[in-house]
Amino acid sequence: MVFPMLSRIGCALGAGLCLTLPTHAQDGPPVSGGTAIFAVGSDPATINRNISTSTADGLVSCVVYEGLVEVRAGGVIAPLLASEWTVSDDNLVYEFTLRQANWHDGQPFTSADVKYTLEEVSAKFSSTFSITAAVISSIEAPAPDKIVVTLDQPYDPFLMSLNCTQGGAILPKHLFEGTDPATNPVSTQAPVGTGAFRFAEWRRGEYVKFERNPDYWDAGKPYLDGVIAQVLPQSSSRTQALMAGEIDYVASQIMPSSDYRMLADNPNFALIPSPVPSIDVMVVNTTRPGLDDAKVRQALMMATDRDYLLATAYQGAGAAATMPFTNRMPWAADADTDYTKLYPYDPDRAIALLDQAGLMPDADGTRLRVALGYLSDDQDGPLVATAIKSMWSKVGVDVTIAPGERAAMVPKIFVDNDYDLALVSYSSGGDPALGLARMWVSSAAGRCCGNPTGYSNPEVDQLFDQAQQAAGQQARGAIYAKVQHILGRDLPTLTLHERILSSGLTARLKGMEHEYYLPTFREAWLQD
Amino acid sequence: MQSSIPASGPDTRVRDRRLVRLLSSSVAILSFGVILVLLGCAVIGPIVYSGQELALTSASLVPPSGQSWLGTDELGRDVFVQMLFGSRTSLLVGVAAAVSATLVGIAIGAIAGFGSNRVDTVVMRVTEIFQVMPSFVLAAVIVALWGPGTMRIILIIAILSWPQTARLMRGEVLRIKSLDYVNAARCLGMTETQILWREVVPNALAPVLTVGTLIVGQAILLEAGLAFFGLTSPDVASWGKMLNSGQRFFYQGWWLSVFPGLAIFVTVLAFNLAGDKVAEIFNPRSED
Amino acid sequence: MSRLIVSRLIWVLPVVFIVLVMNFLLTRLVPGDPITALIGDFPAPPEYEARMRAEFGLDEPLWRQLLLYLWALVQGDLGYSFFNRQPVAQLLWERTLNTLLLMVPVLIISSVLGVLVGMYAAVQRSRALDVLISALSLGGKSVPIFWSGQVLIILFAVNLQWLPAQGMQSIRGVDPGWPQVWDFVAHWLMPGAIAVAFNMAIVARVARVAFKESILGDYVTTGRAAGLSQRVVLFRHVMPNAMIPIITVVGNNFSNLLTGTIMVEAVFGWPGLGQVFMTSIAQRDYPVLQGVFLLVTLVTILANLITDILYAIVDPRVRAGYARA
Amino acid sequence: METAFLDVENLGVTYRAGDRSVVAVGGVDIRIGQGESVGIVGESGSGKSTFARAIMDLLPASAQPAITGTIRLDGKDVKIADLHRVRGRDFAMVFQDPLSYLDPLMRVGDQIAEVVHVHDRKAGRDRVGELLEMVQLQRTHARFYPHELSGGMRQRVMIAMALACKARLLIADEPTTALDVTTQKEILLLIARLRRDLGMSLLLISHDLGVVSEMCERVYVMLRGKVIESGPVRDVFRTPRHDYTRALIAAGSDQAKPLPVPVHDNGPILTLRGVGKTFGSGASAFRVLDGIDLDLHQGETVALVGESGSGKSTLARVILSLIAPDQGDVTLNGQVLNKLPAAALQKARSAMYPVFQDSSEAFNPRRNIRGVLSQALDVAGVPARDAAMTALLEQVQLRPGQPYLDRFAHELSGGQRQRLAIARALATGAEVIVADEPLSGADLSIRALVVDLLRQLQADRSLAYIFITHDIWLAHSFAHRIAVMYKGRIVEEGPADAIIRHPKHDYTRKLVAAAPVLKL
Repeated sequence: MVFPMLSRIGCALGAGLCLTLPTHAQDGPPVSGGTAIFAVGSDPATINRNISTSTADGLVSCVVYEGLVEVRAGGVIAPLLASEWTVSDDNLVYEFTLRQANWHDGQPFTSADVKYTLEEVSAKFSSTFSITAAVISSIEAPAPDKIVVTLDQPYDPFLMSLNCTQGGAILPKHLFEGTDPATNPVSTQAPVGTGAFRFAEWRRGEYVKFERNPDYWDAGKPYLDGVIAQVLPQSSSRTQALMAGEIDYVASQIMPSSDYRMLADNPNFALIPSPVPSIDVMVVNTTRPGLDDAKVRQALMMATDRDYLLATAYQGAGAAATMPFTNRMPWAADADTDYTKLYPYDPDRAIALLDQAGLMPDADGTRLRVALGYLSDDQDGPLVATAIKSMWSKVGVDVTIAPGERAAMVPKIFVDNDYDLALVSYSSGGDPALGLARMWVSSAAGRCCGNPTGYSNPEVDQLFDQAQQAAGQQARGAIYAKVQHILGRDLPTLTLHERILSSGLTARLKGMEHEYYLPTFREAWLQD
Repeated sequence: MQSSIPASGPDTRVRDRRLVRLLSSSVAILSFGVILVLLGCAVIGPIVYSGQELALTSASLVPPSGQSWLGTDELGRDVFVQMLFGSRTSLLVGVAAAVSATLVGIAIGAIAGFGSNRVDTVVMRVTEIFQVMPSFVLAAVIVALWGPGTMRIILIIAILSWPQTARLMRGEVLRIKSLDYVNAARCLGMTETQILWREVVPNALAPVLTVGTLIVGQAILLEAGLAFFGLTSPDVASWGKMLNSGQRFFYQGWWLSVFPGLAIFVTVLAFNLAGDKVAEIFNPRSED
Repeated sequence: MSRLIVSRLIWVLPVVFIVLVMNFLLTRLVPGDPITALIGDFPAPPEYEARMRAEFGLDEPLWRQLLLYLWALVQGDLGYSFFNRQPVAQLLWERTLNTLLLMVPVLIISSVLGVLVGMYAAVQRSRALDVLISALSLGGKSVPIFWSGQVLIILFAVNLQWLPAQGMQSIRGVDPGWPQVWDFVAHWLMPGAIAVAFNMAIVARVARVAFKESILGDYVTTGRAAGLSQRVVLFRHVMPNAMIPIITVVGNNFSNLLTGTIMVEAVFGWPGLGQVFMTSIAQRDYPVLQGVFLLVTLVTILANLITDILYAIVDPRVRAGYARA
Repeated sequence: METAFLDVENLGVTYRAGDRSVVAVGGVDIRIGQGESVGIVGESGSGKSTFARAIMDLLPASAQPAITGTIRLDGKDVKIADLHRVRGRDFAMVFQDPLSYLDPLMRVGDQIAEVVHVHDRKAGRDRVGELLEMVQLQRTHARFYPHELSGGMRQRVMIAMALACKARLLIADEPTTALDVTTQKEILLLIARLRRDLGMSLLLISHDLGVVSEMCERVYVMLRGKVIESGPVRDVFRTPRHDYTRALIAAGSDQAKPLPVPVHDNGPILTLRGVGKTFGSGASAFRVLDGIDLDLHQGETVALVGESGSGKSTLARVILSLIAPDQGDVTLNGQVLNKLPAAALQKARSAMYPVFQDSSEAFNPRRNIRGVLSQALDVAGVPARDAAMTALLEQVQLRPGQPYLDRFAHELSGGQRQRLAIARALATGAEVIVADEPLSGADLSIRALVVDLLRQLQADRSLAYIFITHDIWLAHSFAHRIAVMYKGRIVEEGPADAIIRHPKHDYTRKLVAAAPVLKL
């Protein structure tokens, strides 16, 4: 392969091709000192994950705040503000022992903070935690270092929802009590948490600075003197800043996927795949004539070359989808539902299915005219849509590409269901109950970002309910397999691509491998 | 010693002389030539390569070669074919926006300049309001409002560009309407409407048309700018859109953004130069 | 002069009012909802949505929202950003300052340089120079800024690593004093150069023509006939008379003070008003958008007013015209 | 022969235009003695201004002039390349149009001071005041801008600037052409007085033989870049040797015999009664026309004379119904024009047609002559055939007419254009022609031609003319009757000869006295 002028830039700095991940064996012990800079896509609105799920807010929030637990790479749940916990046999009562820690303003952290936060803020303001809050019956604080949570029904993802990412970050009661958390200056101007870094300075539109918390409960950490979030709204500029050595870290949520390959090829940079499973889905408005027929949807699936999409539009990152859910939760898979066998790329069979469905070509050779929407901030959207337009033109389906801005498109798809087809992505938080079920259950219809397809199947609804309440991965997996079997035939949604987002970072920034969805920099350090 | 110098040799006719001057300027020939070639590509290219704009060749991001002259893009489409289809949109946007802005500007400027003082004041205040509105800001909001689409972008650019034409037109009409030949026409019994459109407006057109060619360039750049912010329809190929999506692959495929960038540069330059030349030649001061 | 200012100021209020109302309606007509943007990716309880809507006054009928907005504005209150939870005035003030830091040097340099270059081209009457200047100034106008900007970044920041790629200061921090100034200059250099090239192109073109025509003025002949030196004629007679059309384009550049850099700010990550504007559109942050519009309108009107005043200062005939009117 | 102050021998100026070169001045010898006053007369294009600018080294560089010849100053040779050193020191110049020749952006006092400073670095601010007084302005005028001064005052400022140079030779290039006769008189007197007081030499360039005969001792007559005749003024003008000089003198001297006032069988074709017009309103209201009564009969010429600002041109516009009068009536062929509805007016006024002062603005630049004439013929209802148009062109001495049809008005010379304007008026079948200063910019020879043409057409077609002019000698020779306008009123009206020979009104008397005439 001939490397053109511009891609050689990286290679000039080191060897040619190199591995994606830095190998840990070469790293020495962590070194203290230095400041790491990471990118955010826009100015944060609030530094409080519990009242906002926007990406920019999230990227800075979990640097300051901590949940009772943390989720480490691979979905392992580890103690954080809670040093240990016990679960009752009926999976209803959780008893946590809290660590000795202080707020950044010097006040001690106690169980009162936990009770206040979960009841008064997370349950009421967090769009993610509020799902969990619905199954909580009571929260008790019997001692300053003890907290007891009782659930109405077993809820497997409960522990996971207690981390910062899910809106379970613990806030200082003494600063929030009696105020509106949304407008409290602690949220909007100067956060006070327990995390490894404390807030230092915020220049709107430029950066938010955090400095090392000298009083951190985990003695010896953090290694860095500080971290800074720099506002870089253009996606291309983030990579440029990274390559120019101005920033050290671009989180997976805002790292342009088109630049993965380039970073992978350069030994001065590294990529860390995000642990959060995420799928790219084409949602279908099944109330539209033509699209209301499962045969047509199956035909569209067979007219779509998902491997080609992977190689081109997705730049080879991730994997082609093989089932309605994500391939990365094998315990929930159905052996019988494999898209490579059910719906291989085969335009001829697609045409045959369209014939069967009664969609005959008109004078132009067109059988069906549809509009395909996507969110204009989705980097891959135009590529995927354009490629699909090309592919489908071979089976007589004429596609009009109709992107829209997030603010306009989201209500159009999810609230008004005013669309034909749309490209969206769902991320699951590691459990189908967290983030995937909403795509198909009837109860999630009519609001963002639930079920926009008009597909309503009582059997599916019932199975998802059962799966959420069942105990143990094996029992739940069996129920999810049943659901996937149905969804794989009905195809209210066409799952196209298994997305593996990656964070990009300079090779000298170490200790980021264990970070979950939102960065904390707890264990990060800079190699000389 | 005076009078009857009959002579009607071709070199004495002002019109012909202007044409000769235009044709004797290498810059003018070059810029008009480029414009003609581009228009030719925009018209003929998509016919020759009909249906191939959607064709996905097997390999993506192939550098320019004998096979595909300008390489292939991230989806494996031929960049050259895309450029041909893109030229249609970009030139259509540029030319159509300029034409409509110029027409609106001419009409409004003519009415303001020829009408009574009161009409003039009202029309010019309205124009001022449009001029006070920040153009790119307004364009972005309107695209967000209506969604992208070639027709809409043409409309937006036209809405934003007409005031400059209108102001220029008004000035010219004000100047011309005080010339005696207008009174001469009035004494021939022509109505005011006839005088405006037959006697005044045609003579006010030269500078306005020059600005028109500049609007073509502005429009192409504005379209590219909207594309840069993802505010244009991806359904239709345009140079701006190619440039924008090509930016993402600056490192892997320089040809994706360099060729559309060059195309925009050359086109805008050609229109600007052509406008300059026409202005220079029709400016009475440039004739000694 | 005061008559001129008064006669112009009389128009400011109605124009601003119409622009405000148009902008208000325009922003509200845009489909989409700030609440959706605010809530993020996960389904939120409907009560929460309703609460937010009420908090922002979005549950009121449109005409009442407009009246409330105008009433607040009369009291000097620009409103409160939905998204940043910050007074709009404060938010815009900080960003406007950043944009001014970028643009004021740009406009000054481009105006002075443009006039000098245009003058040089006109006075020298050198064909090669003329062609070169025309080419450069046309070139400055013919390249999409976002493209040339990227090329510069890749060349000078990524490849050569001479200049910083993004932002307006090194956020790792530099020593106060001169190092800080140099740091700013280094950050300013690329976006500044691009903006200078763009603005200068227009000034140089107009200046060239203006000087060419002014040099042909009869008053130049008078000056020469009376034995004035070339230099005196050039600077005391040719230059002032050439300034009149130049004032127009420089004024026009200044009226784009705040919006002329949206593209540059985006490419170079300059934390200015253009960025606020683009994010506010995406977030449907109506109060901020309205604030930006108001600010931009006022700046445009102010620039136009200053242009008119400058005309009157330079040209006594214009002054006389206003005195009579 | 004593050493002349300035002795120019065989001066030639050649312009280069592309590959061609044009000889503007071809070998001119001119001598000016110390304190002598010399005139150069000739028509536009004769090279007289080029000559003056050549010795000042003021020719536009863009025309790439090549100057040859010898110039001696006080008997010493001055190299052509060194002429710019002489300029402003030994020679000073005053130009025709003082408005455009003064910097519009600078107070006149500062402009004078600038020149003073160049020539005398020690001179104080007071010198500007002195100079202003010398040219009969007030010291306070220093604070004025050019546009705030009248034409005569501006010309005084120009003279003051010339005086500031302390030059020994004042070159005046048509210094009074743009001024009214009374102002012209004052300026000429001023120049004469200053010359006498300061002992300056004068080189006066003019197309007006009357002016030269009053101001100069010797005269040079130039034609097509050459001096064809020279000598003491009296000799040259009394006994011209060259045909061209004779023609100039014939056109410029007052030899007109009074025209008989025609006898009218019918009533007047055009009547004005109590016509008034006010521009503006309130405090700034300005009464332009006040109680104008005027009759015009078939076959008759009425000349309107008066200074600029007297309301002549406004009256012409009112007559043509281009502007409506506030009071009074304009009656044409029995129809009261200002009371007709628009549609009827269009028809009624076709019996009348204008010929304008500036013929370069009188034609739509996009119409060729065929278009111009066919438009006019349409009004008369005559089919627009080439033959009819050619005949019209030949009637106005544009012959052969055919080749003109495809050309454009701006390709013609001024005189040709003015004749085309007359042809257009004829084409409309107009009985009344309103001519507003149709000859003011024209050279004497062209004036003669057009005047003859108008006379002949009047004889052939019984046309009636309203003829507006500031030149009372022209009015005298051309019109049957003269109406003198002053401040919006007709102050005196009657047979042409009676008005000129025996003016009754003070203003008329002043006008006649001020008008330069070639006295032989």
